[in-house]
Amino acid sequence: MKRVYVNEAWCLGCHLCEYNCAFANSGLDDMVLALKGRPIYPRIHVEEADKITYAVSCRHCEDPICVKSCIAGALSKEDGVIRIDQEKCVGCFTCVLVCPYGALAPNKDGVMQKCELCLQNTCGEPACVKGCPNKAIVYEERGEAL
Amino acid sequence: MKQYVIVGNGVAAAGCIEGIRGVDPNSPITVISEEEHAVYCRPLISYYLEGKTDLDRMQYRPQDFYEKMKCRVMYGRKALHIRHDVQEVEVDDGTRLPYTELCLATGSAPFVPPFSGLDTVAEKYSFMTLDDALALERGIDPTSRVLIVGAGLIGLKCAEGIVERVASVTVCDLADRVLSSILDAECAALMQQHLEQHGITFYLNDSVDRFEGHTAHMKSGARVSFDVLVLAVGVRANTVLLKEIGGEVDRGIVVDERMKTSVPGIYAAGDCAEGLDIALGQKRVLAILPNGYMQGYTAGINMAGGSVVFDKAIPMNSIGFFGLHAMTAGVYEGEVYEEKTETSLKRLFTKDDLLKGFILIGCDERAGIYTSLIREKIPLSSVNFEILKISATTAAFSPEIRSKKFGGVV
Amino acid sequence: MGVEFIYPEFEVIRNEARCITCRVCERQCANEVHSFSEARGMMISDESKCVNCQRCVSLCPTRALKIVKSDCVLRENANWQNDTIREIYKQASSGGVLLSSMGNPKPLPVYWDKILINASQVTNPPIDPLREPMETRVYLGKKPEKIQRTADGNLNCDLPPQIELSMPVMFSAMSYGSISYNAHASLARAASTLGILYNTGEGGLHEDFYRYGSHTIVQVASGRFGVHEDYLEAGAAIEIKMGQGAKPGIGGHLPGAKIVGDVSRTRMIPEGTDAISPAPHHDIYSIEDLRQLVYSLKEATAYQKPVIVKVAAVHNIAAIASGIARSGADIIAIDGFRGGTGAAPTRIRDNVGIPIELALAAVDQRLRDEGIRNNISLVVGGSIRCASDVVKAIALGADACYIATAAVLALGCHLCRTCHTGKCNWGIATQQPDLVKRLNPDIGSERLINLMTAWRHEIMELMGGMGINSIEALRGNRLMLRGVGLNEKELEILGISHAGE
Amino acid sequence: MMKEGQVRIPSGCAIAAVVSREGKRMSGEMITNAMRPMHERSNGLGGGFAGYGIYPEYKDFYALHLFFDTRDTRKTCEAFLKEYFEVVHEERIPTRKIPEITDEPMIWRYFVAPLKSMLASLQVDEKEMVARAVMKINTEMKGAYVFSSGKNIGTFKAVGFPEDVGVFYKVEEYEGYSWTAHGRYPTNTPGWWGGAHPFTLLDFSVVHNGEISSYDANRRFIEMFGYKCTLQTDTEVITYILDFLTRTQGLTLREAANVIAAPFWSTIEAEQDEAARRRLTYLRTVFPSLLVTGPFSIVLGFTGGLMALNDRLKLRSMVVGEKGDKVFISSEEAAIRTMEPDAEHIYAPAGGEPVIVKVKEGAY
Repeated sequence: MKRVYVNEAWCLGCHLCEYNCAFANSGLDDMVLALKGRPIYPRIHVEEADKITYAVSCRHCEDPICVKSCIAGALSKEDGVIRIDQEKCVGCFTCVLVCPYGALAPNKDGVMQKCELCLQNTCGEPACVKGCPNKAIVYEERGEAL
Repeated sequence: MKQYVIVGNGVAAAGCIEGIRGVDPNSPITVISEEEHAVYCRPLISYYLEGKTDLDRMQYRPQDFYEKMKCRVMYGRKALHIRHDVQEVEVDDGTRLPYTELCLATGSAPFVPPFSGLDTVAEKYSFMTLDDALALERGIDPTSRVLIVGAGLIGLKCAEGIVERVASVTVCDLADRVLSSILDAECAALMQQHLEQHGITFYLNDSVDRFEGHTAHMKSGARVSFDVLVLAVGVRANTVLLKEIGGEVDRGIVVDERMKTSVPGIYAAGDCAEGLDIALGQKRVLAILPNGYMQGYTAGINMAGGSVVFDKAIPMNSIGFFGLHAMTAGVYEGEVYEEKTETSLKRLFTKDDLLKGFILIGCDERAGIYTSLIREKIPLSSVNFEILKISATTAAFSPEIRSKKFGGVV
Repeated sequence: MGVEFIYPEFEVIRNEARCITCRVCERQCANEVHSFSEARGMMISDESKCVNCQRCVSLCPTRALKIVKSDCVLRENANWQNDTIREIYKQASSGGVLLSSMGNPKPLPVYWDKILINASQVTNPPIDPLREPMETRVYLGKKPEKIQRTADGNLNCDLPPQIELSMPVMFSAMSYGSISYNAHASLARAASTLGILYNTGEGGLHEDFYRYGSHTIVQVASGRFGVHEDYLEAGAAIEIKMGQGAKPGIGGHLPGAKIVGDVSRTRMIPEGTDAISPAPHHDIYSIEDLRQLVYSLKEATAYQKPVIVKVAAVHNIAAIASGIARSGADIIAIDGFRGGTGAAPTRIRDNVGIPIELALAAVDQRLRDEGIRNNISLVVGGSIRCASDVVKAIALGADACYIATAAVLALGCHLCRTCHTGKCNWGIATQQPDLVKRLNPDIGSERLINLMTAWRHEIMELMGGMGINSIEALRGNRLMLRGVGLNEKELEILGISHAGE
Repeated sequence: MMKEGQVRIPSGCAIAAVVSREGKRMSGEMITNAMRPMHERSNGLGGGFAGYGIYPEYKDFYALHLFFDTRDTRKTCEAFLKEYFEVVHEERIPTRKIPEITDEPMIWRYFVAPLKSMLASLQVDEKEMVARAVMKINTEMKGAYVFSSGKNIGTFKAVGFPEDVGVFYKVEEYEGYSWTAHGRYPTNTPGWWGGAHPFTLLDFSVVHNGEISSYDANRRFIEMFGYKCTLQTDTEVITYILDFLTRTQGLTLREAANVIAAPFWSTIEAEQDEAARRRLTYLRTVFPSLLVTGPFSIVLGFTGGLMALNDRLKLRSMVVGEKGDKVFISSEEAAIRTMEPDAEHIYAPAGGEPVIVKVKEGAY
């Protein structure tokens, strides 16, 4: 299955992926309108530590602990993609507590959101990948589960 | 062909069904469901009262779940006994269900202490099941003064769920603090303060001496007037089915890492089961949802002939009230790293080069990274703990671990 | 401020209506032009630091930025132009030699633009490269003067060492140190995929790139940095660098600050020491000394590697080339005065040397007049900008072209011409790890491959138009060229007729 | 307008040739007639013939055919010739006055042998000396032009249609074992007698139909070796290339063909025979500047045979046929049918595939 992978060596820490993600999932076709003057709630997050930067989004685990832990049955796995039904989510944060990648976070209304590989928006391919200026983020197949 | 019988229809049962079907797509599964509802998650009942969900959205699985899983569900039925010698379950409608593999996912039941004068209280409720919540909903109105006995997870979620719908909510508990099973005094105080700001009144370190109609006489001498009483003192695992046939039962039904009980062919999962808590290093009932599902799933796979172990159980809780989230995991022993602000608190407990537990209040970002340190028993010497203390980030892991986590498929 | 103040050359224009304060500009500017003002809740700029590299412009997701030339100018004066006056101010302030990077930007004649290419009409058919084979392969190296036969009468097919190129373009010398590891990786990978060669420059060959050796020219320059036996053996050819078009007659100077880590190890000099390449090779003070070095290198590599001698195009280039052709060298590389550099004194870059077009024409004709053109291959560089430049160069008589500026442009260079500061925001002319990583060789090599593939297509189109289906038939085919707006002397040197003749 | 030598002349053309493998001599009438059906391929600005074996009585002497503008030029040239050669016979070449051919120059032939003393002092062989003399006359002696210079071979050419040129020169009166013919369609010249084809050097004669795109690359290369491309025609440069490759470099005709119409690299790489692959690679690598591109079909005449060759894309027509001991080559099959209505095995050789016909050893 194709997943989003990030190569630390090429991540510039520019945070464009976060903005592209927030824009792609805004439902708007104007980035300025979507993002100007307000905090953003991206589904990808740039991890930064001493000289290291890389972006993290949902790994779409083979054995997704978030899905198994969701009290509302809002998280599910369809064709390998971990989806969230935001209507069902009650904002209990159990998924935040269990995800070992820190890939889930609430939106501005406290409802959980996560990377769904831009399958639910009009982007066509993951916006973080498309917009990464250094191809640090790629969308590709990397073989079987460990 | 196998014949599976699952007693109970909660999340552990759903996990069990999905586990079985992962291995065995066809053998019949029969579920005995005491409740008249398709599987839902009990913690949702407070969110229901709060209006954050509704009966439709509460469904844990899609409508066609049982159909797709080829399950027969006997709604409103209770399993009376296990005929172990003939491998049958005796149901209260007289049916005898033969099984080759049986899973007990019987959950727990509220424990009600023998308060004196309880029988004088007209409007009294438990808060375990959806039916309890629906009954409570019918019993309250905007003028109701509600007394909740028990300041644990259930009592407080109930308080949160109804506080906007009633005149007042008072919570009392014998313990000296809220959420005493998961929070220490300081953390509990922070949470209590937050709850009080949202209109909840507490009587702590105090308990009801006796009820008199609409009045609760507290041991401290205080009197609390109420219209509606909710009893949320505690729960007990439903273990009798196994106990009566001589299976090993402690606080719950004792299971191994494959969720097998001491009786061949019988498995147990969920709140009724007592498995290994790897944080504590002992068996105990971990009545939390993720464990319930994973135990059920593990049981299901093993019942169907697969082989998996579930050896990652740790206590963990994410509980939020009015937007303030408390997350806890593991055990609180060893050295403490602490960070505090007026509205947040972080405590990390480390011992023997491991993260043993944590309490996070109001600082929940990427908490799962801490949880994974406990679950995976990652030596702290292999990570940059100084960075981790400040924020939960995988950047603190070694390049090798990072590469494995993010380059491989997990 | 005061007399030393020079108004910034560029202005950063930020469209506030578009800026979403994502701070990409701030994070991407090594010159620290941009910053976020908490107090004002907006991005602000210090344009005095701006070099107009356009990194921020390119990465701004809402196109909120542009860099424009400042219109704060001195009174117009055709003689004392603004740049001239600024330079005087700078020197009056610093007392130093002015430094510049990349190629000569002055409006001197570009002869390529005054040469036009022929096409077939009626009497002979153009060839469609999409339908017919169109060959761009060339072999560089000395060709035997007379064929030999073995005792049984068969041809003796042994040849002196040759370089095979899939197309007549190579990446010319840029040292590891002057450009980054990732830039070298991009060039090496692209050259290998394309079937052409890149050139180490004088900074040695990083151990990681030995595996691209069959597509590498290893350079031996006056500083002899990084030269050892394995290095010479590693490449497909060895280039002796006598001069460089951007700075004929002077050596090089890579500041100690850039001699760090791998750069120091690859150059085989201690960290932090300045790498100074002398103006001359101190073992070559005349043509016969060059011959000795050519043969020393051939001896060292068992006569298996062609030796290239690279010189800057200077006034008597034809005579110099003739001397080189007789020195035993296999290939002459000539670098014209518009060639790029990582750093050169401005006055030298802008005033020394001659255009490559004239040098090439003169050298090719001279070697033919002497009957030795087939004894040596001719490679030219110094601002070959596009496929038609290549075609014109080949038709004037070159065997192949060297490109470097075009290659770094493909890698992202925006020609801000401040390589000498070492803070290249595009990750090319820098050794700062956070900047170097901005050039992902996956992208870099792909873009180089794209560029060369496009050029190759264009070369084939142009050849097809002329009815030529192999690059060999284009080489020295000056009849395919016509001049426009050139005087008799220029036409005579170029050996071409005027358009209409 | 400028004529050949002052400007590069591209042109289209008709070619024809015939050779007897048995060395049987044929009258020039047949080749003259062969050109008639290809009238449309010429435009009256040049035609010519080369016959091999036509001077049996002078076969050991170089037969120099010259055009002169004036009597003075002839005298000067003859003086020059006599400095270097023994002239055993000299005469006007017989012609017929016909209305189709006008403005003829003085047309002479000389049968000569290089003076031994000169050979010794110049340290060159006979052929080289003849070649140098030809180059010298053609480049330095204004108004004189050598248009045939081999042994036992004669070239006859003029401004006009080829069939008329044949009549003009009484070609039917000569008998040769091999003939080539050419009709010309130059595109930007007034036509000049010397510019007509065949183009010859020593016993090489070339008739060519095409316009090569590699011209200047070839010219500038070959001129490094003493050749002077005074006419600036394709035919001239191809003749010099063949002379250089075979006489100076010692390549066989087939090897020479592999240089000027080298196989594509892809073809070379697909070659199964390792030795052949090496040879072809070697030839392309060593003589890249002698690759001839653009359309051409040529017939090279030489003592004892013919070679026909098309450009490697076969951009010009050329067919080959045979009957008995005769082999026919022509731009069009019609020409072959004129020479031999029952010609057999007519085929169009592939681009770059040389057709080499040799006359039986000793029969010429």
